[in-house]
Amino acid sequence: MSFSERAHDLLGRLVRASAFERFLISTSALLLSVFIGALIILGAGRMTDCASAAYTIAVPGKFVTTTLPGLVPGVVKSVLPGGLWPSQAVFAMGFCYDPFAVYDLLFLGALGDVLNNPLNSQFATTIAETTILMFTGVAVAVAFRADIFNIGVQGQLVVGALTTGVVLTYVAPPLAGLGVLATIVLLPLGLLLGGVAGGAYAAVPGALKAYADANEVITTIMLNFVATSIALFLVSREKYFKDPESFANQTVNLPDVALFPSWLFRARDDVSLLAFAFAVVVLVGIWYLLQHTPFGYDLRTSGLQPDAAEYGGVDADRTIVSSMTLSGALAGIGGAVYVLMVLGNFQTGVPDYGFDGITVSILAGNNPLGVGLAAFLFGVLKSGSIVVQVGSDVPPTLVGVLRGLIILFVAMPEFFRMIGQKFGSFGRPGEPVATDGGSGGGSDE
Amino acid sequence: MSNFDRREFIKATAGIGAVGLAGMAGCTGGPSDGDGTETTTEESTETTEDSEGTTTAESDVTNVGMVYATGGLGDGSFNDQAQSGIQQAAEDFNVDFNESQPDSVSQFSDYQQQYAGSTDPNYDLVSCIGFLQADSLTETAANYPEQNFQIVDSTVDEPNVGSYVFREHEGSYLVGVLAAHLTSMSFSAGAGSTQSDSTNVGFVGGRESSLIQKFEAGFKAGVKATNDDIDIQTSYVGSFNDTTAGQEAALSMYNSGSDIVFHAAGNTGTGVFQAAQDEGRFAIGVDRDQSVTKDSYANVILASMVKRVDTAVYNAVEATVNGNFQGGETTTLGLDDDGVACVYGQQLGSEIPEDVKTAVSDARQSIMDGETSVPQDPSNVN
Amino acid sequence: MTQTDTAVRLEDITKRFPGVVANDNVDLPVERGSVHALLGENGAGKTTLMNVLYGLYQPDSGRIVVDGEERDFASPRDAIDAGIGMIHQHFMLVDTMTVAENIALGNEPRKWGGLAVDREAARRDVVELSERYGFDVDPDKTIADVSVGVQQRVEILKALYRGADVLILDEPTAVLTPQEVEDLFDVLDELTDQGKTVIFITHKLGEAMHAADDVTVLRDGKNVGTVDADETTREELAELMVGREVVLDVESTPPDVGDTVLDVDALSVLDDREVPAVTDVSFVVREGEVFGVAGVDGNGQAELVEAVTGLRDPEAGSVEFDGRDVTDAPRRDRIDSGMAYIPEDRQERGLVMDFDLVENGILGSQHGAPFASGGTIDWDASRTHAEDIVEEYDVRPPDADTEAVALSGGNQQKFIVGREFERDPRLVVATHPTRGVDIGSQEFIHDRLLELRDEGRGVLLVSSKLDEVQGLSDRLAVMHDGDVMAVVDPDEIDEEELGLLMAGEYPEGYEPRSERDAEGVAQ
Amino acid sequence: MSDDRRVVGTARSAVFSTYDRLFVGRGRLQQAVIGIVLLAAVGLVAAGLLAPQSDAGRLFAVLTADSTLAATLRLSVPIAFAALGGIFAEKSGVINIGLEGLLIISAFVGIWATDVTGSVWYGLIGGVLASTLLAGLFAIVCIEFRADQIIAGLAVWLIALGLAPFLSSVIYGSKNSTSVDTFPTLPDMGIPVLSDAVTAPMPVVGVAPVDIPFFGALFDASPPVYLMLLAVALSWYTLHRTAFGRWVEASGENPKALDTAGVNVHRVRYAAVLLSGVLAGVGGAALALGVGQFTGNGPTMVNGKGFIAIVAYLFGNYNPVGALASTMLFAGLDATQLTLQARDVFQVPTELVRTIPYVTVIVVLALFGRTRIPSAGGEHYESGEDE
Repeated sequence: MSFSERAHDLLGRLVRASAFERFLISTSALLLSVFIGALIILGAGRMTDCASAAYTIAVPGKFVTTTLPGLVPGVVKSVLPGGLWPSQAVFAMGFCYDPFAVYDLLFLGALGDVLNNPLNSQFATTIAETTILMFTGVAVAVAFRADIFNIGVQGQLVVGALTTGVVLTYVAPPLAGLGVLATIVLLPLGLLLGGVAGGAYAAVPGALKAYADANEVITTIMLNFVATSIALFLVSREKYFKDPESFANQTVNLPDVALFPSWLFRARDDVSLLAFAFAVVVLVGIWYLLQHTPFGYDLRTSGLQPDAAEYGGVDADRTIVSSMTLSGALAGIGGAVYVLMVLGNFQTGVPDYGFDGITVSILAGNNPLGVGLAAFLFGVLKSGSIVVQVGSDVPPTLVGVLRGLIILFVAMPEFFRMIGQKFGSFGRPGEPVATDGGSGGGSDE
Repeated sequence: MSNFDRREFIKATAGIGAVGLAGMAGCTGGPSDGDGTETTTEESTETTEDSEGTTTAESDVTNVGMVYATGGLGDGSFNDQAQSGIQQAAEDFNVDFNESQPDSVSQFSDYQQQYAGSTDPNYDLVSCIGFLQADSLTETAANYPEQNFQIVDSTVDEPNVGSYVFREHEGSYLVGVLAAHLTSMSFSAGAGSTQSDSTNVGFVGGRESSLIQKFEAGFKAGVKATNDDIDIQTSYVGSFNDTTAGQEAALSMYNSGSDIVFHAAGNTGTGVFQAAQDEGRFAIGVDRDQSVTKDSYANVILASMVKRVDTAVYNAVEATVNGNFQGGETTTLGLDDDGVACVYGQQLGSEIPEDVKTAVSDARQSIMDGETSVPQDPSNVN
Repeated sequence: MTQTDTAVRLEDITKRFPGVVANDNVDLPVERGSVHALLGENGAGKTTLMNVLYGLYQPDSGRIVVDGEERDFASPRDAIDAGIGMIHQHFMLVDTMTVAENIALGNEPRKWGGLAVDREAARRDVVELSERYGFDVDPDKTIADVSVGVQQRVEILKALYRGADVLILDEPTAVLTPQEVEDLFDVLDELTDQGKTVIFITHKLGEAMHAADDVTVLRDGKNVGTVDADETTREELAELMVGREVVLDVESTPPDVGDTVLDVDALSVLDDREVPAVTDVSFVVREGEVFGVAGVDGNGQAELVEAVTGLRDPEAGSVEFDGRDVTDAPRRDRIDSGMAYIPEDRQERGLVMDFDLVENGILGSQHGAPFASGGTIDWDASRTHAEDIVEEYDVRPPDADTEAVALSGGNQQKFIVGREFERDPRLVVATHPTRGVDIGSQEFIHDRLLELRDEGRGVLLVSSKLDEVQGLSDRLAVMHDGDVMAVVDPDEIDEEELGLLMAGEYPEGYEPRSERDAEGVAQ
Repeated sequence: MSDDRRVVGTARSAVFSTYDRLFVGRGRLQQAVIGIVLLAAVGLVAAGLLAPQSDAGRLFAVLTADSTLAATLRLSVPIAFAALGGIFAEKSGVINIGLEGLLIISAFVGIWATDVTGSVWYGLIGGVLASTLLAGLFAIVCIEFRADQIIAGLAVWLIALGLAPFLSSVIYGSKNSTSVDTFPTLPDMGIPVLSDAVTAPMPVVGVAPVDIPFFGALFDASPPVYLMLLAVALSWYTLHRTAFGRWVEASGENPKALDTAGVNVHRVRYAAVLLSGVLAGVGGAALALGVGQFTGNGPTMVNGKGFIAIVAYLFGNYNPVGALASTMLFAGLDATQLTLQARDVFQVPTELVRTIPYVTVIVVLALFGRTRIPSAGGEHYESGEDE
């Protein structure tokens, strides 16, 4: 066996390893989306007007027209004598937006000057976004693994955040004088409140699915609208929980002792390494739960093959309700973190962390550990979009387009396999990334 | 920086069908320094510095960062009004500005810090539009004591923040008076008309909040002060952005007898105008003279409760340019300094009977004289 | 014999799938107006060959000659145009549509310039066709509401409606009662009388000999011989099929019966459509015996087993396991108290296809000792367990990290059998334990079942293979239409009597079950 | 005499069959709910007639106002079109959860094309083209590249949710577009004869069609409303009476049956998904052209209507007429909610009133939600070769 054959074989085997394959697909999807995003930026750059081009495509390019003759004038002359060498572009088109500059702002801008100052505020924003997306991402992933499509993570996050924000308003002030001790009591309490509320709110569609056959996609979408309305109702009226001092629909600010300590970062950056570390621990914990406990086994089995789960003594209905509850609890904890790390109170107009969580989970192949990476990517995108808006004229909604494209490509692994097969014969004709985290069926004959 | 003219481009490219690359080849947009010229080729290594180059070159330019409210530009009212303020300032002074439109409340502090922390260019003023920014600004301003901020519609008690608030209820009172008079008579102008037998007006709010309730309270008070028998219908559609809901809410009011609907709902108000046109009734705009900004509805817009956010922005920028920006102060703009006003519609204004206009200006005088006190909370209107 | 007497001729057909040669240079001449049986074991390549003839697959090499003309079928449409029709094993019918709509599907008569289906014309054509061939079908019934036998006729009508001269039937008798099978063969005769040609795929020797004029035997993708049905013998065909002489009977010693393990009393069960599938069935299974249940598929056996194993709530009656009433107990309770279950559908129920064998090895045991303790699964113990099963039950490839989906059907089944037998069960419920399994594995599984019986475990065996249930069982219940017709001694009853019982009729000398004690004929 | 008896007999059997449909074969909880709803309806009518000033009476007045029907019809347009599109796609076996995205993209392009061409009709066509293109992309991804339909549908939604505001920002400088013309209503369209006919008093009764109580709204609507009614009828006809409709059904229930019958399943599915793009495109463009502006902030102006459409056709059991009925139920709740608020009928907080349609969906789904999706829905189908 030659070296190249052996290498090919190794590569083929690696590709067959499904986690690695998922990673490859996710990476390819990301790159392809970035490429198409660049085309969109260029296209948009032709649809708008500007004084001078930010980016120019020229044929032949500058390397041929200017750089090369400068470097090796003799060679150029000997190849094409008599001024036939193109000294200027035959075709050139200018664009108002430069995709490279945009991506530079988007991806590197999100990190800020991280090498010199890892605690810079833009990187802090990235970490904060990542932290919350880790919770919503893993919330979606847990449900997905049980073959439940929890689109209601957004609503569960809102309910969790609302509960934490409101209840702590009453519990925290009396304890404010206790300093660190108060934090030790209040932080876990806040997270618990968020988890319980989010879990309870998710248990409703779970129970409806288990016992009334109601499609969870629809019920959770509806409950998202309901959660937003209820939150608005409760915090827009002073007789309930509105902060009477503010025009905004929000609860009163919580005392600092109830919030995540900022530690290394500055308080104004609204980020906490403690919260980030907590999110990492939760991801690992959920991974352990899924892979190493009977509950996780039941959940994965009923996600992959409900009939087999039933055969294996799993109570299908109860598993649906408990996985939904767990999923909602994670979302609710994410909401609590949003309140306790970012806002410091509850305010209406919660960003779409829940929907981003769906994207994160799908990109991560519904793997809790992969959620960490995917959440970081989306944290970068969300934080970077702010840099893009401030630093360029390209509308930051571009990030929304990228998000959609990434999901689209992740959904079609067959496309990458077909490309892969053009360059090599490895890869098994696999199944698409499925909502249940991938399922297959072998045929017997 | 802002030498774009997208609207012109749209008109110029009428008929070009495809979006994106397919249409690119045929586009006449793109950089105005030409396609395929030698100079472009030479510059091709340059990146974004091109567009921002001017800022570093001229040192006396004043840089302003605009952080708009979540409704975004294009609402034809609040944010656009703020934008026209900065645009006017840019015309009058050597001012360069950059704009951002946050999607959610939690992004405010990110944008504020982006501008405050920026060194290239170094922003002389960060203008924060909308009361929702107050909380994050309180924190940001304390962390960037060297940076000057402006907040519109709220008060932030920091030495480097200039606060600008309005007495919206007073202006709303005036349009209430106007509406009450017109619904009580048979009046017809432009595309709309009122019936004297129905004395009924409406108010469409955006999202429920104390600020919007100031509009509602003032409007109701103005109506009731004029004629206690008039019915007032009130609807909040829950969004500053839901034009369809605005349209349906207003249609439902018109259909149950309302002659005039006043909106304080940002972009949602577009739907109110559309409804007025559909039903041949009237509407009253908000924040800007909407018979200008939404000129296709000029034939139903009686007046607008103008809130001079542009003045607030302009003044703050002017003060910054002149080096006398006063932080830590709250400027309240009311009727007296035309901070809020009832501005008659471009098309319909001339047709409004003089006695009605007199009643409105009397009411204005009475408020300014302190004879009339306008409530700020709708529940205080009897 | 002139060329035109051959309706269809397949020449040198080769069809490969990744890793498998499904058809290897197969020749198949079919005489016009004859019934030609294509005989072979599962996986011999019969269905693939017919799919090639029907244009569903394109052969890698070889020629298809229809009516003396070489044809190239890119799709079923081409085959249909050449007068070939196929009736698949799983009916290609749309349950929600009517008989007439199904028959006309893809060839709908149009009216109003093609803007509408001429439903009257379609209906008329169907009535006319079914009268011509003596079929009794109601064109307006929805497919979901008609019996399997009628559905098969609809399939045949569908092919005829498309002008088929050559009809291919894939395992047409698998879902039919013996009486329906007879009716089907009459239909085939009627068809050939009217000049049609029939090819039917089967793995049943008897049917091939009984119904066909010629029999072609496939083995491992090769044509191993075409014989005249009248001149061959069962033994010759069996040897062709399997490649060696086969002992068709299972040796079993008399049972040594102990206490009652399972007591099913007056059990009634509804199916998925909430229609009674099992009505008032009672029987007991005792230690040390194999209690068999025979019957044509779909006569309530599946629902009965699901009710016994706790996968389906019974409508009435009770199930007692090991002296305990478990009628309403959850499935997990039964697993924990020693009821092993080899399910009918191994790929849906028996295994999680995306799990490896380590994970599959603890399916059903994941909640308690020895594999789960303290809320954590002991993956080391699970791995040892899976490796033991793999070794003991000869699962190939012998690698516990293989995903179930990558195993062949036989190896999947062996793994399930191993897992369930290693539970140390009080009772084994086995449904079609050898379906789709190669002959070697079949013998292995049969031996293991009997071993368990001899160790004093109870066995409830459900199978539609008559030789299997008859050979293994110590007592045999025959089910028809949700009812146990009789409990018989399998050694005393002959195949014809069994067939009648399965068809719902009592042969002479047998009386309705109610007059015979369920346990009465045990020994 | 015998005629009378026949009438009585017919009436009686109608009553019994209605009773059977409502109550027979349902659980006790469902029966109770249906009973309560019926009683409430009767009580409402009684209150409306006997005590018009009570809250219930005023609610009755709101429900029977022709503005309520008019609003219901208008609000139904985008949902009903998307639902019709969803029916075709899902019946063919491709679950199109991306309807929301199709509405968004067509809403934006509808406005843009109107702005560029100056005609709402070209705008409508532009919106339809955009939506069909996006649906085509979805079809390729699902059918050619075997993508998981749910995830691909989600991607369609997210792409449109990003792309439409992006394009609006590029073209109009903000996520909200400029204002353009809107569709006129039938009486204002100046169609010869027809426009006059609906406003002129009818001969015998002496009332103009537009002035008929409640139903007058039917004659005073804008073209999309009539298009919607037409599309529902045509969709029903296509699904149940044409060969294509039969193929769509077979493709979703048993694609193999269709394949073996010689019809190309992929082609049927492509056609069905593209059709869903066309229909949703009309809905999205009509939505935006109803107000003359595209609003791109947050969830955009479409704001979940695509998802409600899915609920609507599931309720309607994949029947276009049923889908229209459930669409009008939701739209009606929405319309009533706005009117109740404006007229201050019940003192329920507005935020909570707004949740009524959503809660209704959940309750109805919980009680009656067992819809049977096509057997092959969501499954990829590959003919012959690749199996």
